Amino acid sequence: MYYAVTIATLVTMALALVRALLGPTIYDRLLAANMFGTKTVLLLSVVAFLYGRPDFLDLALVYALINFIGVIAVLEFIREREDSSGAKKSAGD
Amino acid sequence: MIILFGVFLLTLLVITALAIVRSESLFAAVILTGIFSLLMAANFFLLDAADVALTEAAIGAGVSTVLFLGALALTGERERGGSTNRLLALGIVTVTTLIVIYATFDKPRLGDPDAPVQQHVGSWYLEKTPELIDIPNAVTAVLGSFRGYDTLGEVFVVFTAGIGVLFLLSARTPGRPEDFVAADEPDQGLRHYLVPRVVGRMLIPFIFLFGLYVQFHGDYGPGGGFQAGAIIAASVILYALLEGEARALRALPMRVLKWLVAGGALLYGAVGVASMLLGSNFLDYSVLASDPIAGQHIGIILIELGVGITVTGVLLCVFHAFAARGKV
Amino acid sequence: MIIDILSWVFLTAGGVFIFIGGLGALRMPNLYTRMHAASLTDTIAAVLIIGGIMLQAGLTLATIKLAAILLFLLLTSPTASNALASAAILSGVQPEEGKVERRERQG
Amino acid sequence: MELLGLVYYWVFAILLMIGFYAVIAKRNLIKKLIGLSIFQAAVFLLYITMGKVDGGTAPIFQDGVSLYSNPLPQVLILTAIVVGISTTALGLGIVVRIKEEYGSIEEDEIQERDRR
Repeated sequence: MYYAVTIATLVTMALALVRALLGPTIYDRLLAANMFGTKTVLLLSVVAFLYGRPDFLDLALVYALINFIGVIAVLEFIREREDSSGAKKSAGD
Repeated sequence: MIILFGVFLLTLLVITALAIVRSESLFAAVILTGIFSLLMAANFFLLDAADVALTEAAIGAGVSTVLFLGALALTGERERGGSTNRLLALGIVTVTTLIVIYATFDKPRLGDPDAPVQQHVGSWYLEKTPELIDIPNAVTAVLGSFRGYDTLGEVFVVFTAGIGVLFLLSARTPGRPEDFVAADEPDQGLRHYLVPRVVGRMLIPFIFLFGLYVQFHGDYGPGGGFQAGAIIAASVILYALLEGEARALRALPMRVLKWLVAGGALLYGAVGVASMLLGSNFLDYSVLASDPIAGQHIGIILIELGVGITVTGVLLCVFHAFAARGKV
Repeated sequence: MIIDILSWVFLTAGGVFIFIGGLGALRMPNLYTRMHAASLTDTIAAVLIIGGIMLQAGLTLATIKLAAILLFLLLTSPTASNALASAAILSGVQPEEGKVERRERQG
Repeated sequence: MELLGLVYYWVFAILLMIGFYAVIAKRNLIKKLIGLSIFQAAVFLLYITMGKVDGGTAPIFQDGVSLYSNPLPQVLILTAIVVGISTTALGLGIVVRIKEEYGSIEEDEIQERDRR
């Protein structure tokens, strides 16, 4: 059963990756990256049990805690860019 | 079955890498680098390298993205495109790939216990760790004690890189008076985003606490100074992103950070000198307590602390150096 | 025994939801609908999968860690989505772009 | 199964060369640095792959487990990741200074300005 969940997660990771590659806006990529982070947390938790070493959940915990920082950093970057350019730029990349 | 998962993740890894190189927008490339790092960490985990995966997670999820974005903010986010000698480069790369792939057929198969790598010191470390050092995490034992010299060298490389960045980016910008004070306008960080600010502020103490857990639990589970340094640096960086540079610098001024950078490396070296003064070799912790094993434990905790302090200091110094440059 | 069955049910449902969410994030016509689909994997799939593993783990340290993971995931993922959506709106990505609008115009 | 194991080494080769291509063919300095970090990641992957032992588990001792993967490559790579990010930061610092001095981070424009 762990295998089934792992496979579902892996397939979803592939789908999210396709979305990240297609874009079209930078926000789509960011959404995909964020989704990818959640999927990795789930994958790592499931695989830790698959391996029978539940003490490795620390890894999933790191991602659950700090994956958020990447998104915040990108938003801060976008905000600064728009502050400096003054006008609203198109969101395409 | 697990090997199939690994191969699937590796395929995604190659696709991501191709997309990173092909992408014209550097901004998109940096976001894809985040995904690349996630995939890398998952792969490390599948290959039994929990400690390495933890390091990749701590560095790749936050710090590395933040640093690249900091540089992009200063240099511009679009690549002009085009390549020099594209066909020649492609030719060289293809030929070399084929040669390396040809060479892989002579490699021992994956996981072969009789491969040359496994015949060397690795098994000795695994055998002797319970006897000589007696901590469960063999990686920490090798890192801290058996190969303490190596790690000392690495810490000094990190230290030097931090100093280098400070040298490069603290220099005065041409055409600007020396006593120019940039941070006069109120810099409030993500002021418009109320929800992230509230949730982020709630998370910061937990990230910090988790960093300390990773630091001091490194003897027993995956973790250690390198990972903890990155996680703690990430928590302070999150604070800076949410509340603005100025407030983060008020909480942890540059002066303190520079002391941290030097202090950690110094602590590491001091442990080595102390063991020398107590009549043993440099970085041989057995003499630090009356019982050799207890001495090893003390030594490893101290040097991991030194590593953690230096890594935190360097990553934060670098982050602030890039951010301060952007405010000009 | 009952716990086993319950945990398998949770894990299967989680797997199904995660796949549906991924499919939605790929196939939906514009950013906001995609975000909607992606939030499915961030919340209910995470709850189901981690809940399923928790039932398997029993009362150990692992369960506490899993609970912490779940708590932080439920805190951070929706927050990130919220920030993302507001940033997208502020920079002028219009919600009504996409296939739905075209169909309405024709109808 | 034999071939599946080799896939790890093939991916190492391909990633290595993708990174190398970015370093030699791309003009943008930041892109070169990103290529360098892909190159680095490929090497990390090779080391960790070599340390894996069949049926082994991560080298953190646990009761009832007797076979562990090789800890040595993991130690080397663990430190290399942190060193890698610091050196990348140094590289980024140099790129930022180049941008300030030359007004560009495209290799050919910089060389153009140097020739003048």
